[in-house]
Parts: sequence; C-alpha cells; structure tokens
Amino acid sequence: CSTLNSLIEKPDAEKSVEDFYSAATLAFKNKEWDVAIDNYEKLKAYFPYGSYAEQSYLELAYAYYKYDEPKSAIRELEEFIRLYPRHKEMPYAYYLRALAADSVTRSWLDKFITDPATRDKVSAENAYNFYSELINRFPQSRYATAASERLIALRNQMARNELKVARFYYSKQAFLASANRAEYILQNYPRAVVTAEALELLTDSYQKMGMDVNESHAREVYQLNQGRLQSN
Amino acid sequence: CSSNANIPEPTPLVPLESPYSLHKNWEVSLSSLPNLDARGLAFSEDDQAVYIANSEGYVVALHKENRSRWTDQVEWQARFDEHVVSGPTLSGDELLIGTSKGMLKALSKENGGLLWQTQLSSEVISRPTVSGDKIYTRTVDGKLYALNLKDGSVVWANENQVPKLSLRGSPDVLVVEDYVFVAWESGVVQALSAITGELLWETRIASPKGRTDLERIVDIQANLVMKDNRLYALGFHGKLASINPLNGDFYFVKNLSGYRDFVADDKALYAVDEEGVLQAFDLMTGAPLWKQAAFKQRLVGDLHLYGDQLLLSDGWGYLHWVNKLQGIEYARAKHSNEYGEGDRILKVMVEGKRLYVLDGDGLVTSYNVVPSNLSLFRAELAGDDKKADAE
Amino acid sequence: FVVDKIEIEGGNRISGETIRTYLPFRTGQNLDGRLTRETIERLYKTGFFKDVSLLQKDDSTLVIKVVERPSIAEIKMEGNNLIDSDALKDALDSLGLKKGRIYNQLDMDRIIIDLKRRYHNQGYYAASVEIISEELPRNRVDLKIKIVEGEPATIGRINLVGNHVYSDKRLKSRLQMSENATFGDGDKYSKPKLEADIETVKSYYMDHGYAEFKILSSQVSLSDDKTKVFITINMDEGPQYTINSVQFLGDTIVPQEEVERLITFKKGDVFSRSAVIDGVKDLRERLSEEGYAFAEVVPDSKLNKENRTIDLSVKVEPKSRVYIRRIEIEGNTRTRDDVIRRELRQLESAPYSLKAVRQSKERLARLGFFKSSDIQSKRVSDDEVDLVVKVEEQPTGSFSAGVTLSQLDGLGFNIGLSERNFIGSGNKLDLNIATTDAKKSADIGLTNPYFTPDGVSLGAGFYFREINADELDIADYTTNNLGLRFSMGYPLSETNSINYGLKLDSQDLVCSDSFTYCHDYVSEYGKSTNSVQLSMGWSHNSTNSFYFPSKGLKTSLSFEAVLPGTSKASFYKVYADQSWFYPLSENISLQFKAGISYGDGYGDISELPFYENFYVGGIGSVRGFEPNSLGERYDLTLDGSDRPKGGGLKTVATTGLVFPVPFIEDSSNIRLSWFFDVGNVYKDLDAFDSAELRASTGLGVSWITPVGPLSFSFAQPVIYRSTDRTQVFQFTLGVGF
Amino acid sequence: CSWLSPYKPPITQGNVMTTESLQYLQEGLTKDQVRQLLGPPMGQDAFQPDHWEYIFFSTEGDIYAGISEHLDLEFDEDQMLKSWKRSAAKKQIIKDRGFWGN
Repeated sequence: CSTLNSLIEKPDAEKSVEDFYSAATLAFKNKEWDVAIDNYEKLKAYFPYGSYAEQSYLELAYAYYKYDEPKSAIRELEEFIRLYPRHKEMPYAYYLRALAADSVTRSWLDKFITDPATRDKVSAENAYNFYSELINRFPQSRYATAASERLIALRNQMARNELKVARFYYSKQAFLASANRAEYILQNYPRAVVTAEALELLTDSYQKMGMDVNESHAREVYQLNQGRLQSN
Repeated sequence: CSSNANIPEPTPLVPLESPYSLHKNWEVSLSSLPNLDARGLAFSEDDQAVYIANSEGYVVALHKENRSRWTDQVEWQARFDEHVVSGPTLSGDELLIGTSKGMLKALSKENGGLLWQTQLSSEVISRPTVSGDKIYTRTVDGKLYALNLKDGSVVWANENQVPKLSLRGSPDVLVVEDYVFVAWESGVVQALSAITGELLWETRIASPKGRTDLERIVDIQANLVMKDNRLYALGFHGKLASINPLNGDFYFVKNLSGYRDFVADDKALYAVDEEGVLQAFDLMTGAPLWKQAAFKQRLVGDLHLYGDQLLLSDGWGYLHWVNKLQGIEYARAKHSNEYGEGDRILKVMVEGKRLYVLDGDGLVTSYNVVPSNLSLFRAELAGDDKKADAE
Repeated sequence: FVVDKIEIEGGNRISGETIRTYLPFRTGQNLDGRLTRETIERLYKTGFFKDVSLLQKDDSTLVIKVVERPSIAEIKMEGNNLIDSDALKDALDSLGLKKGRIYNQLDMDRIIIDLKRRYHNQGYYAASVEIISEELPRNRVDLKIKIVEGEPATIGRINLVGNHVYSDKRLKSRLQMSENATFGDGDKYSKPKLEADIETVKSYYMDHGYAEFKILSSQVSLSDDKTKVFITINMDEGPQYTINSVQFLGDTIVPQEEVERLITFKKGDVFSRSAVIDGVKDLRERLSEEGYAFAEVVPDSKLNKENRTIDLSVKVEPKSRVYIRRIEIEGNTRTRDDVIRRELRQLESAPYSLKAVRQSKERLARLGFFKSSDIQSKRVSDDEVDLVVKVEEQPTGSFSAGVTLSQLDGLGFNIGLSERNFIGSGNKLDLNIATTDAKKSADIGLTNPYFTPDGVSLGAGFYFREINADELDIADYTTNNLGLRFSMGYPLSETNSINYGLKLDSQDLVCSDSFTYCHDYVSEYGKSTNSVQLSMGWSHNSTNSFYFPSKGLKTSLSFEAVLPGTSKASFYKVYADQSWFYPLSENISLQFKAGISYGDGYGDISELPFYENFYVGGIGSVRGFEPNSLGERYDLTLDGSDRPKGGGLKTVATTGLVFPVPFIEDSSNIRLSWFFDVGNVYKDLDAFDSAELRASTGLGVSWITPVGPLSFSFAQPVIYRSTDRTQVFQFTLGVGF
Repeated sequence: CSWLSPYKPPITQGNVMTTESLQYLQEGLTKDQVRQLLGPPMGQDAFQPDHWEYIFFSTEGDIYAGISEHLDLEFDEDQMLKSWKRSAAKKQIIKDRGFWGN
C-alpha cells in the first residue's frame, strides 16, 4: 500500500530547487499566500540546504504572517534563528517575529470602536518581549525605530488594560483592588500616558477607604507630577 | 501489505521411509479444554499404571495394559478445584502434586484420596523431587522448600531474588546424596546442603543483556543433568555449562541458548537450541560432535533417550528418532490426526518400546513402537540375501 | 602553528559562519594539540557532521574538512496499527527524528529500542521493529520504519494466591484483565494494566478493613511461543481492623461538630481507606472554603494488633489564610476583559474563597461565550495567590445573508444576525431583515445584560412584519404586526432572576378569502387591534454549561397579559417550563424537560384569540410529527380551512439520553441524544385528555456550527393516530433549545 | 418588597484581622512577624514602605462577624514595629445602593 502514494509525489521529487523557488516567489508576488506556503514547505523538505533554503524560511514566514497564521510564522522564524545564528537578515527575522506576535489580537475593528487593551494581555506581552529582544540585539538595525514606537504603544496598551481593570473594581466598590491595580501601573509603567489617571484613581480609592495617610501622600505625589505632566 | 503474523517459517520435512510406526494401545481424553500450561506436568509410572495430571485440576491413574473400553482404562480420577501445575511425582505409594494456589498435596496411589497437604507461599511451579526423607520443590515467587516426606511439614526454606518477567515453568530440583542443586530464573545455579539448606556454592551461567525486558530473560528452564559426577545446565539466552558439583567451577562452557530439556549418555550430550537446531557435544571436553538443522523453527519439544537413539517431538504432531552418532533422522511418525488435533505434543514418556504421549488437546495415548511394514519387507529381503549368502 | 586563515571544506548545508561560531579559537592564535582536540570534539558534539578532520595547508592556513551527516528527507511507516501513524510521528519527534533533521545511526538503535519497549509494554512481546535507510542524492536519506506487530500476548491465567477472605471470582470481576474477554481487549496483557489491577485489589482490601494488607510479589511468566501470559499475584491479607477512636489535632478552624459531620466513619466502623481519603479531602476543601487554601490535613493511623483496632488521628495544619493578589485573564482574543471579570465572584485584594471561585467557574460556563473556561491558581507567596482565568473563544451566534429569487414572490434578499456576544462587548444583538415582493419583515433587538454593574439587564427591540397573504397561500390568515419591545431583568440570587417585559403592538389580521372562521372573528372583534402587553417572569438556572448542560436545574415561570382596556381582544398567557439534567457518567447525561402553556381571553373575548393559539409538533415540541400539525383541525365546510387549529393549552414533555458522538475525538460542540417526546395541544383546560397525547422516539443531533446552533432529528412516532401527519426527518437552524 | 430587590454579589476586601491576632501585636515585631499575624499588607503604599494600613470590609456580615476594620502600623528605621492604631472603618461603603445600582 505504500507504493500507491509514492506514485503521486513522483513529479515533485523530480522538480529542481529552482522550479519550487520560482513557483513560490511567483505566488508570493501576486499574494497567493497559500500556494506560496505550499511551495516553500516542499522546497524546504526536498532541498534543505543552500541559499534557497535559507531565503525560503524568511519568505515562508512572511507568507504565513500575511495569511494570518501568526503562530506558524513565529515557529518558522524561531527555526531560522536556531539554524542560521549569524545570518545577515537576522534583524528582519526578529522584527517579523515581533510583528506576527503583535497581530494575534489586533482586529480591523480596533481603528474605530474596540480597543485592543481590553483583550488578551499575554499576546501583547509576547510582542513586547520580541520587540525588546530585537532592540537589544540589533540597536542600529533599520527596524529599531519602528520597533521602539511599537514598544511605547504596547506599553501604553498594557497600562490602559490595567487602568480599565482598576476602574472596573472601583465601580464595583472593591477599592483595595483598584488601589493595588493603580499602584501596579505606577510601579511597572511609570512613563505610560495613563499614569496621571492612575494616580488620581489611587487617591480616590484611598479616600473611599479612609486611608488618610496614604491618601495625603498620594495627593502630594499627584500635585508634584501635575506640573510635570502638564508640561510635556 | 505485510503479513502480521510473526511466527518464522518452519523448515519443511524431507520425505523419509520411516522404519518405525506407532501402534496405538489405548487413548484416554482427560478434558475438552485445551491445555495451556503443562511445563510443570509430567508422567510418572509404576509397573501397573501410569499417572498424569491436567492443568484443569484432574489427576488420573491409567492402566498400562490395554482395557477394551477406555472408561475402565482409568483406574481412578481425582478432581481438584485448583489448577494442578506440577507433578505428579510417585514416591512409594504416594503421589505428590503442586497447585496454582500454592498447595503441595499428597494423594494415595491406590484411589487418589488426599493424604495430607501443605500451604506454601505461592504457586508450586516445579515438579516435587523426593530424596531421602524429604521432598524438595520450588514456588514461583523464588522460594525453595524442603518438606518432611511423612507429613509435609516444612523442614527448611530459603528465598532467592527472581526477575519480574520469566518463562513459564521452572526446572525440577536435582538432589544427589546431600547436595541439592537448583536453577533459578535469574540464570544462577545453586548448590545447597540437603540437611540444613545452607548455600554451598553459586554460579551464574547466563547474565541479562539487551535493553527490552524480553531480551533480558535469562531463565534456566531445562532440567539439570548429573552424569559421571558432573553437573550440566542449559540457560535461555545463556550458556551450556558443565559444572563441578563440589565447588561450582566450570569444566567447559559452550555458547548455546535453549530452554528444552537435554539428555546425556556416557559419551555425549544432546541438546536443542531455542531455534530447534539439534547439537551434540562431547561429555568430557564439550567439543561439538555434530549439528542438525533439519528441525529448525519446528517448535522442537524436550529430548528423550529411546534405546540408542534420540526421540523428540515437534509442533506439528510428529515424533522423530534421530541417530545419536551423526544426528541424522532415523525414523518419523505422526501422532496428530488429520484435523490437526494433537499437533501440540506436551509430554512424552519412554518405557522400553512403549511411549506415552500427552498432547495439547488433553489426550493421553499409549503407543507401541513397531517396525513399519516397509522395514519388515526390507528385513525379509535382507533375510533372503543372508539366506542366499548363507547357502 | 599560528593560524592566520581558516578554510572550510565540505560544509554545504551548514554554512561556514555557523562552523566558525563553534571554533574555540580565533585567527592569529597558536593552535596546539589541546585546541585541535577541543575543536574536533566540539564540532562532533553539534551532531551535524559524520567526521571532522583538521589539516595544515602551507604554513599558516588551517583547513577544516567536514563530511556532513545526511538529513532525513522522508519517513515512511509500515505495519503499525496498535500505535497509529501520528502518535508514532509524535513519538519520533520527541526522539528527534523529524523530516529535515540530521540522520545518525546511533539514534536509529535508540528509536528501535524505544519502539520495542512501547510494544512490550502493551504486551506485544513478539513485535519486531526495523529501520531501513535508503541513500538519496544530495546527501539525503529516506527512512522506512518496518514494524511487524505480531499478536499481543493474551492472558493464559491470572492466579491469586493467599486470598482466603474474598474469592477469586469476586476479585477477578474487578480487574481490567480477564482470562477470556468476549469483546474488547480485556484478555490482552500489558504492564500498566497489571499495575492498575494490583492497585485495585489492594484498595479493595484496604476499603474493607484489611489495613495491613500487603501484595507480597507478582510474577509474570510467558509461554515459550510468547503468546500466552501467566500472572501470579501473591498477597497477605492480614486481619480485619475496626476503628477504635478518631481525634483531630491542631487548629481545625471549623467547629468540631461540623468536622465530625464531614467524616463519614465513626467508632466501631470497619476501617476503610477510601473513606479516610474522602474525609480528608472534604475537610481540606472545607478549610479552603474558609480561605485556608494551603491547609494540610494529614491522617495517621496507629494499629493495635491485639484487639485489631485502629486509633485514627487527623493532624490539621491550616497554615496561613490565603489572599488573592491579582486575577489575570488569558485567551480572550475577542471578549472584553470586563465582560468576563463581571461574572467572577472572587475579587482581588480579598480573602481567597473556594465558594466564590467555584461560583465564578459555574457562571463562566453558563455564560456560553467560551468553548472551555477554567480558573487556575498560581502561588505567589506563602499567603498570596494569583488566579489565572483561561478561556477559549467559540462562535456565539449565527449569521446568514442571501438573495432569493422565486416565481412566487420575486426577487428578495435577507440578512439574519443573532449574536450573543456582539464584538466581544457581551451585549446580545438580534437583527433580521427580509424583504421580498410579498413579505417584508424586520426585527432588531439589542439587550445589555449588564446595564448596571450588578447585572440589571435592559433590552429594547423593534419589529415589523407585513405579509401580502394572497400572494402566498401558505396559511389561511396572516397578521401584520408593528411594535416595540422592552425588557428589563435583574438577579435575585446567584441562580434566580426576575424579568419584566413591555410590548406595544399594533396588529392587522388578514384572512384569506376562503377562511370563513377568520372573517367571523374579524366581524366580531374587528380587523386591527392595538395592545399593550405586560409580562413578568421568574427563572432559576443552576445548569453547568450553556449549550450542553449535563447537570443542574432550569425552571422558568412567566405570565403575559394584555393590559385591560387597551385592546378589544385582550388575553393572558401563562408559561411554566422545567428542565432537569443528571450526569450518568463522565460524558453521558440524562435530560428531562416539561412545559405547560395556557392562554385564555378575558373581558369581552371568551377564549384565546385564534391567532395567539399554541401549536405542537416538530422540533422543540414533539418530534416526528409535521411542524404545528397536532391538535384539532378546522372543519373545512364550517370554517373554510382544514389547517390545524392549535389551542389554548399546550402540554409537552421530553426525556433523552445525551452522549457525545463516538469515534471522533473533539466532539465538544456536537451531541447525539436518544429522546422520547410526548405532548399535544388542547382547546382549553377541560379539553385535556391524556389519551390524546402523541408520543415519538428517535435520535436527535445538535451541533454548534460557526453559522449557528443546528439541530436535526430522525423520529419515529410511537403513539399516534392514522390521521396524524408524521415526518421522520426534521431540522432547524439557529433555534436555541 | 425586599425579596424582589436586585441581588448584589458580595463584596469583600482586605485582610481578616481576628481579635486573637491583634492581641499578639506588640512593639518590636519584625515585618515578617506582623505579616504572619495579619496576612499580606495589601493596603501598603509602595512609596511608603514603613507605613502599613490594613483594612477590612465586607457585605457578607454573617461570615466575617467580629472582624475589626482599620489598622495603621508604623515601623521604625530598622523595620521593627513602632506603633499601631486600631479604629473603626472611617467610611461606610454604601450598602444598598439605588435600584439602578449606581
């Protein structure tokens, strides 16, 4: 029974690496991602060496990313990083991996109604780590600027997430919970946009709980920063 | 696409005009259930009757002489609700059997009545051996017992580490004067003092190697043989060794792995390996004499001495006589009928020209080995020539 | 010698730079014996190369000649059916054998051994495994794993020695392995099964007072042809023990008599290990309900050999009370964080309460937004814990749109969207618009279950329907409606809630010409009626999941009436529904539902207006009969139509056995049920006659598809009249059940 | 009509400070010992490490009866307990908020 399926693959076995690569890049150009993916995968299986293989890893990952399969894109890129640690395209690989991780919870609605901050924090953290890894390893690469922008946006998104949860607990009169969440923002995301609101919420929570000492101290810090926040 | 069964192909039998043929004396069916577990069972006999047990819990005494109807062929039949796994051993007028529940029972030879019984720690797996005033037997959890012949009370017992997985059944305990020789599933042969049970010496003839538990089985299944004051032992995945019974040193060690009983006469040693290849070795030096692969993969059973020939059975219901000098097959006869019943020959007992056969379908048959009419015809021819020469 | 230049020969898959990264020295360094040895050793350790050699070319260049190990192009498997191919593939992956990986002979033996051990473990002692490698151009290799499984060793005999108190038959009936299995693989030997059986015998004895029971040893022996296995288990029963005294040491936090109630055994009972284990578990759970999540409860039994009694002392160590630091939510790629958080009953910066966590789990499951939801605790310090709420999203609504063309009512298009978790906001949206020449209908409704933080829900809806009856002859009358709907509800407790409804409805009754009954009605009560309808309902829901509940109770009582004076045809309706789910086994459950609805007119109409009648038949009531076909029918001559009349009293009940679809792994969103429906519709209360009840039985399938819940059934009427119109196969899309 | 009023899920916040644990409070206790007695300092402001505030309030009156509600603790430089003050909860949470709950 094994003889049967080897019959079908016969034509592939005879194809040369150039055939696979040209078919793949053609599909890649006119955005037929699934055809491109199929050819790249075959190329990697039949010709696992040479420059074609190296290049196909990157293009395959990009095709997966465009085909909205971020997880397989990340898997291909991590395999690429393991196999070719000193490859010249390494910054691009790290950047693409971060982009893929970033796209997991993004949805087209985010531009108008929904806010990604209300959704899964884990994928935002993954993206954040991938971007920071890119910046630490390749500070001068041309992706560094785009990556650092995304870092700030992600940091703000995570801080917004914390603030939304804090606000939720405040509305449920769980003031200790909202105070601790606000504290968490001040400690972990000191430069986020929402720090002012977090400080304000912290003071209100302490005031609601009657913690006068904490409240007065928090109000001091708030006034102190008031000047600085207004300025920048 | 590939066949799933994994039993290797048996070597086909070469056609042979056999000088012997089997003349059936009588035939008794013990039970309809196929007999799965007969390693520890054996025939025992006295001048009038033959005694055999069946794993379903029957012990039966059969008259040696042919009675017209098979029912009165049976002198008596005892039934136990436990599986009989070892014996019977005849000692005086007592029959000793071991059961799966760990009971050693003594039955009266006359009527099969229970005389006494002793509860041992586990399944009595090896055939009880009687020597002097003691009975020696072994249980499956690695204990060796010496019991008092009269009332079955335990005189001494000692324990031995036994591997978790081993082949079914274990060899008989061999007792010569004050020495008790026992072979364990761990591939070790031990000698103990018959009186105190104290360990005298211990030697290993097979050590577990290989990584799966199957490859690590190193049972000594074949019964130990004492010949000309030398002890012989054969291990599975082990060696064929000739051992000095006094201190356990090796006279010689041969590379042979087998689990069937082997036999020895005053000149040579005859054994069959795990694939069914017959081999003979010189008794003293162990030098290989001949090798016979005609029965390879034919599930060859235990070897027996038949006059000056070797007798063995195979998995397809044939009995073979093999000449001891060159190992050439001398004669052949078929025990199983055309429906394949009786293919699995479990036990054979040789008594002069008479054979007693117990097969997997629970049938006990007594045969007389008679010259086949072909050999009669040839004898006449030979006779005429002699007469002719004589004249 | 001092190395100035390094050349690499033979490396094509592994690039030069990669090799350089592994070199322990830099150019310009002196290469002595130690360094060369270290280099060779390092390059071997990478596992990429078959052999490595260093040569010196002229005085200062080092040539590293490597021969790469071939990489694996294809792995084929043959003859494996005990372990199916993908399980085998995972096993090979874990052993590092994958397409594209490096091939070396050493791994092959390791893999053969591992596969053989897996087979031996399952009792396939006669199995043999071979790996055939076939060279391919460009240093690649094709692997073929040839397996001959042979027959699994069947059990010749299981031999229990030393069991005097309990007979072989009683013990053997509890074992997984048996000497002769009529079906299944009970008689196949495998090591895990043996260990499980030994444990079963041990716990059976320990549960019946034999505290000192010991399994002495167990032996497994194999017949010569390796097909039969003989198992001997030697045991020592020891005496039977009864309990002499039970005391509790340490701070039990919970009052003494409550602890006593938790423990099922008392002085004089026969000692049972499982009773002790259960008691300890219940006590630990009770403590964690008090917030001591890391409490330790350690039983200790002292045997008194003479009079065979046990003194049991339970040491309770509550440790410190545990607090919740943070609650993280993971996996919500669509649903908003606060939509989940508002269902949780456990707050942050608060004492840990097992009751609250359990309630949160139930509420998440009842929400029905997730395929699976779980709450795990992650220990942060010895008195603080973080809770991680893990959810897995699933489609929570149905969507359909389409363009229809039929000669009957021309070109038409429709859009239907009902979404219970609209863009993750937790709000419920129903939007159905359909227009054809003859029929125009629209129904838009939005409900926000959490209009207030504590769960007061508010919903509003607009509906419009206009059917040009004579175009279609499907029914003898149609009603054109236009109206607004408001609903408001709030919880009364964790499981009970109350809801109020207000409906402003204006309705025109259109009778088809032949339907005289309808015309008589119109002449008496007029064609169009405007009415204000009020409704009030109480409901209880303690089921354990939204779509396929297997446990719990669902009750709803509601009352609906037209406000007197606002319409001539004023009527009222009462609904009572009760469903009850009982789990039989891990995934098979029993389900019983019953519903009674009664309606009657009041004021100047003596009975329920005919267009408000209830109908019975089809999915949702009694399957196996044509939809809405049961009950009395109009009299053709008198009323001008022979369609079913419906009635003012509807009684329906169904009971069913619900089980997952066999043979497919993930049947989390599909269920089969063998059901038995019974019910009928009557004119009014005194017309009820149990002899008239119809019944049917059959197989129902309910499947949660991305487009919406789909259910279909094959039913065979059991109690029916020859005049009934039966229908074996029926299906609906989008109706909740 | 009380049995018809909307159900408010219980709200519990802070540390359960039992009367015995308060008796054991004495000067000179280290921070860990105080934490052993009263539980994690959830009311502590990260920017004032030496000033701890413990509070407790809950709508489930019956389960947490007799739990005191507010505690201020001061620690001296070498992290030993200097003084502590026990007081009733300063602000009562609004128990039964309006029908619409806000």
